[in-house]
Amino acid sequence: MRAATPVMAALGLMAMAMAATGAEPIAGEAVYQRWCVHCHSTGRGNPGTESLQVKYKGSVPAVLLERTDLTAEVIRVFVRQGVLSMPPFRKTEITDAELGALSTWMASGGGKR
Amino acid sequence: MTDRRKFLQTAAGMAAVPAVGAAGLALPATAAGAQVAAPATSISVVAPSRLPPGVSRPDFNRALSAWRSAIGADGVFTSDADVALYRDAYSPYWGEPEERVASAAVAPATLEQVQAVVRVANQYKVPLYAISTGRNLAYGGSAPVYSGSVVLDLKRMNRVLEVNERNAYALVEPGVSYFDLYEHITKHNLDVWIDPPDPGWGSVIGNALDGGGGWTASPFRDHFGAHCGMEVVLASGEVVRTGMGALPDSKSWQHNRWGYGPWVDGLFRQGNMGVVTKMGFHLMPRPEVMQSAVVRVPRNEDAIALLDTLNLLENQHVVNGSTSLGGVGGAAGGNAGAWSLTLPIYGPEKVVRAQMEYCRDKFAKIAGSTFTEGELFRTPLSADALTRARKTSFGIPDLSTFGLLGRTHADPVPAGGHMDFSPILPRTGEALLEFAKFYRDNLPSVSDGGKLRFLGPVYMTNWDRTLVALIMFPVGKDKAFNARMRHAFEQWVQLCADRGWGEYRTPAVFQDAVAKVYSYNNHSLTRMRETIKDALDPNGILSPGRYGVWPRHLRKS
Amino acid sequence: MLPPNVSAANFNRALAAWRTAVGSDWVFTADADVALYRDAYSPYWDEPEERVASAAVAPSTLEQVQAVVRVANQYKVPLYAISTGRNLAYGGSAPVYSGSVVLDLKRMNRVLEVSERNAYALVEPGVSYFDLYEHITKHNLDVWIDPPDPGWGSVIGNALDGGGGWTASPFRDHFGAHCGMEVVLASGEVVRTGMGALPDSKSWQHNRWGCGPWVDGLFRQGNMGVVTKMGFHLMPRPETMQSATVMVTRAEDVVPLIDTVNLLENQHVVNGSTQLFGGGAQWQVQVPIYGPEKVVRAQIEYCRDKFAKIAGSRFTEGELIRTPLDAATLNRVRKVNFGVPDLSTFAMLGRNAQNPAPPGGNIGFSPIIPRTGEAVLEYSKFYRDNLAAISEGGALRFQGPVFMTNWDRTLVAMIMFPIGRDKVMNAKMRTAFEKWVALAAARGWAEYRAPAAFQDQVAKTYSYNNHSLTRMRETIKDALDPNGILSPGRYGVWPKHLRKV
Amino acid sequence: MTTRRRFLQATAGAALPVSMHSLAAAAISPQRPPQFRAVVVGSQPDAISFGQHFAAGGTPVHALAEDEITSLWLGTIRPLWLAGPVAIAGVTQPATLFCLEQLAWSHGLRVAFHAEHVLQADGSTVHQLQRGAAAAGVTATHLARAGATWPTQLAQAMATHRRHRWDPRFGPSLASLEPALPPDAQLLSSWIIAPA
Repeated sequence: MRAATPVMAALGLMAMAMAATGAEPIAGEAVYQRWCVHCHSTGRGNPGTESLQVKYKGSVPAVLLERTDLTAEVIRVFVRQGVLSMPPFRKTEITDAELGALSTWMASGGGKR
Repeated sequence: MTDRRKFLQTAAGMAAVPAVGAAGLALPATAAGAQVAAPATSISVVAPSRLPPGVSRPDFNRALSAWRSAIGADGVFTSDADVALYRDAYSPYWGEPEERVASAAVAPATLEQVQAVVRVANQYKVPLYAISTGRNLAYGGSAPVYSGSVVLDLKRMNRVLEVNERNAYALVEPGVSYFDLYEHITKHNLDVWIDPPDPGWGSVIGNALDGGGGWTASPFRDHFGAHCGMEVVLASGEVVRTGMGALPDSKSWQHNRWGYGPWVDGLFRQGNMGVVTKMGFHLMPRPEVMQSAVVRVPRNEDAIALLDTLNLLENQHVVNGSTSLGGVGGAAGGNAGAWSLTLPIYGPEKVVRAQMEYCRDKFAKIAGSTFTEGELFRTPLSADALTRARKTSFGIPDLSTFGLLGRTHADPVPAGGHMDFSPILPRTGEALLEFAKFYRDNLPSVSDGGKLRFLGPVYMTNWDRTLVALIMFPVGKDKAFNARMRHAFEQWVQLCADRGWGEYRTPAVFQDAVAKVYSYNNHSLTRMRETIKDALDPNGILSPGRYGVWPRHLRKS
Repeated sequence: MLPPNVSAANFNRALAAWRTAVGSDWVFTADADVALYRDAYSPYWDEPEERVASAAVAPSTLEQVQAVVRVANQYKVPLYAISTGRNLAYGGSAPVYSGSVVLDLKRMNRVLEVSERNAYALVEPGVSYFDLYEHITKHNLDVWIDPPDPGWGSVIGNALDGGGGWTASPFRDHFGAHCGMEVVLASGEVVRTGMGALPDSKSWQHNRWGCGPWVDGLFRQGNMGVVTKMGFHLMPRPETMQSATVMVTRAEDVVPLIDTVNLLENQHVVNGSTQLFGGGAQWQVQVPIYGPEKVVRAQIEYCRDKFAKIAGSRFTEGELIRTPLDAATLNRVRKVNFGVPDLSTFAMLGRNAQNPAPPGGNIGFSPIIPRTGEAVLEYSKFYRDNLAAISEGGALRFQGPVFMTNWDRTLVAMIMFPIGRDKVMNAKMRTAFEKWVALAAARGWAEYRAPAAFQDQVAKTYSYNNHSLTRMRETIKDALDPNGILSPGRYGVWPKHLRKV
Repeated sequence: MTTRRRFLQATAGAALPVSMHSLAAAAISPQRPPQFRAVVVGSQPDAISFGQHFAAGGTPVHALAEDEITSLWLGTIRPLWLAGPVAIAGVTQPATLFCLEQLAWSHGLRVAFHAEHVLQADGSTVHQLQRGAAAAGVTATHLARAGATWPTQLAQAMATHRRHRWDPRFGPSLASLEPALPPDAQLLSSWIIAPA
């Protein structure tokens, strides 16, 4: 009855992401994987990326992690206020501490800069 | 395979939304100095009354401090910034005095804390509004029905208590989202599927209690119908377990749904008789394959034979997937390729192929119809197959649905939010054609001569034996636009009621109007529900007004 | 005989009012007439504790039911509602609260609608499975009903008592397959649930839930109202049925046997009423499947592959039967498995492993145990270990346990108790029943249904958090039926004035 | 394709084993119109011989295949009683009497006579009259004295006796509950169901 392990699918679940980098999960990345990845990563079915592509028409990258102009403060405002069809995230979902870690991690392009 | 997304886009194309200015708010410049377009909101525009109606300041302070000692200060939110996070992002009253807002929020993490919070609220008669993950967007989101209530946020109760592969069931807490449950099942390599609705971040319990549905196979798509056993905190703070859960250390709580004696679970569906803190769900063992087919019929009136055949196939459980009916012809009255129907079937390969063939024979009886078999997907899906499949149809939660109504190429400046008008029609072709004509006849007047654009109607056949005509109303942050949308929504409710069509579910702000439509014998069902509400919640503290059930002291006699 | 706590004067006023409401020939007070409402299988037969009616009233329309209930409420006369009164082995036509007036709904026997296109029926409480089957046959409608064993019971009554049938899931769960109700409350007011709450709704029997809190469940094994109409989803006639039996010859193989049945049923590959037979080392299960021929053959083959994984198991395909059945076929199959109601359960040869109940009086002890092989083995041992003591060294002859898997995802381990005229033997049977209930509860097993005489005891085993569910039900009962006149005591829910503090 | 209705009518006839048909047909012309519009007999030998006596007198006799009452009820007795309450009699299993009694009530009929016959292991039979001996014109001693021919004696008594009405004081019979029986004894019920 046991089938082959179901493919993790392109969701990039926390376990997969952790295994890939091999490092302890940076708090910021864990929050990103849990909350942001479903709309802001690449590929089909990412409403956030699609929306930013329409908005900026490529003048800035549509994928948030590729942006170089995001400040932690801007990220904090968008997460707490939402925009258009993106609702705000409550503190029971993303605590202030997690939001701090997320903002700095994203503002640094996902730890690349 | 025309899926709902593509279909909705064609429907969306019909209804371009007028440009809406975004009420700007200056934002700190980004590092590169580019002016980031501001989210169309400002948190201080609406200062919530910050004091629940009918509660004195001293009593509210006593309640707040009691809650802080019960669940910890970091679980009690009172600052403007924190409480504003509980606004309904898609509220049709956004920024207006009538917007339903929270006065505070409390977030317990355990059953005992929920009991403590409820007892304190009952003592000081503070109205609570329970939310699970607060993601019930288009139906009220995280804001209370009774403005000024304290939101009881259950998001922190997010433990997956058990997933049993042998007997295919799960027991979860309200804060568990479809993403959380899917992650648990994937991590433990359990060969069962969950049935996700469109957005995957919603609560498995919350969606079921609001009457929501998903996209895999029947009977799992009827989320409340597929539940098995509940644990509920009543307004007195007492905890109750239903079904076999009423038997101490029962071994079959998630096996047998009914238990013994009067079944009370239904009271908590679209209800406010208690706070659900645990709920069991029957899950589907992973089906080996899924294959879908599309049937097209040329003439408008072929909808009758099309639906009769679909009913026959579904009522015999030959077709178990989430069928979806498409048709431009129907709405426009013309005959150009009138209707199409998708027929997904889940199961073992040989069985699905035999069922597909049986469907082909049955639909062949409709003159001029075509039957096109789609790809047969074997599970678990390969990464490649995933790129062609719609995740939710394979038990994988995602958020792709927000691509429909957010900013897209087809709709560069959307209103942002939306609300759903979803009347139930008889599951017949005649009813479908009657509704299509009814919609065409009334659209000019309800839409102010076409100035207001609605999306749809989308005829949804994915509830067993039920047909819903879904019309989506864009909602934004522009007060005048929202007011006209609200008025249109109320008109549709009344026009449909006169035809014997009532909604299966509705956004918080319209729950009173819709409840009044279910008025048989001078609203005897509503009065029966009120009698039960007054008995179970004498002080009327649990989600007052939800689905039109108000406590005694708030009922205008 | 007077109803308890009702003065002779008030009772006479009530009787007079009922006579004007329903006609004097439908108000029964003569001993011989009222005696017809005795429970034919009462475990207290002819003993002082036997629950008996003080009178009976038989309305024939909704308005008459409302009138009868209003009068009862006015004079605080306890009523006990029955549909056809054939709930044998679970209390029959006698009231739970002795001295109540029986509200006999047998005369409300109209089949209001059967829709072949949308496969549903709307019936009144007095409609039996025979009546509905006759209607469908007369109008040549290509749908099946799902009859329980005796076919003379009420379609509504059986569903409200949590009964089940013998064709395909989900239709076998009678309450689960209902869609929409009309109910008279203790106030005499009438309520319609689901889409019926919408005046001249066109989808009352299409969508089950309607909008807002769903109250239908309160009337299942309950006493919160008198159901006067109820809709049911029916199954379109399946083209064929084929069954197979699977046999394993090692005791522990019952574990993979049931795991495989669960997998097949939870994927809806098997939709018929499976049944587990056997004991000791030898277990056997049947897997009937209804549907189009090619589909059924593919499903049977899939079952064969799955069961083949159990070493030493034997898979035997049965005959594929095409519908509608001709007379010869119908005479050699079990009719209820083909949607044809009968009374074979009362025939001598009607006894079979699926239905061991003795033709005469009997009551069923039917605990729910987990749907696993381990639970079957544990229960079998539990039964063996306790049989000697409880049966007083074999003096009491129980039948069973019969492991019934015909409720989806549920396993019931039924033990049958013969009930006769011998008061001493009946008293021993009652004591034995109470012992089984207590012993099973201690193991986390409790009954899905109970004869009227034991409904209180069984209700007390569902005691989580100091009986909080019972107290919640009592709170709702007191609100909906303040004078406690509707079926007091049914399934252990008593009105305020009858609850011993 | 046989429609359900046609085969329902077909099965109604199947309740009568061939032998019983022939007996009824060969009967000499009856002296008086038969007492009962139908006689029902189980598959046990004593029941068959009880039935043969009535068949000889021209009364329609129905022997139940495997004591299954459904088709006889739907096909024969229910149509009879829908036209009006008419008396029937029989020797059957207790459960058959129980079913017919329950069904009779709503048609204005009750059990007017009920006797029980315990067929002992040694072949002897013990009789006990439960109700309405007067309605059948027979006594327990009368049956006891008849020895092995009690079924015919009983049939004769019932066939000639005139008053088959039920006593208004009668409630339900005891057909549903078995008396304490000695081991491997068999119980047969003889009965009359009649209008008031």
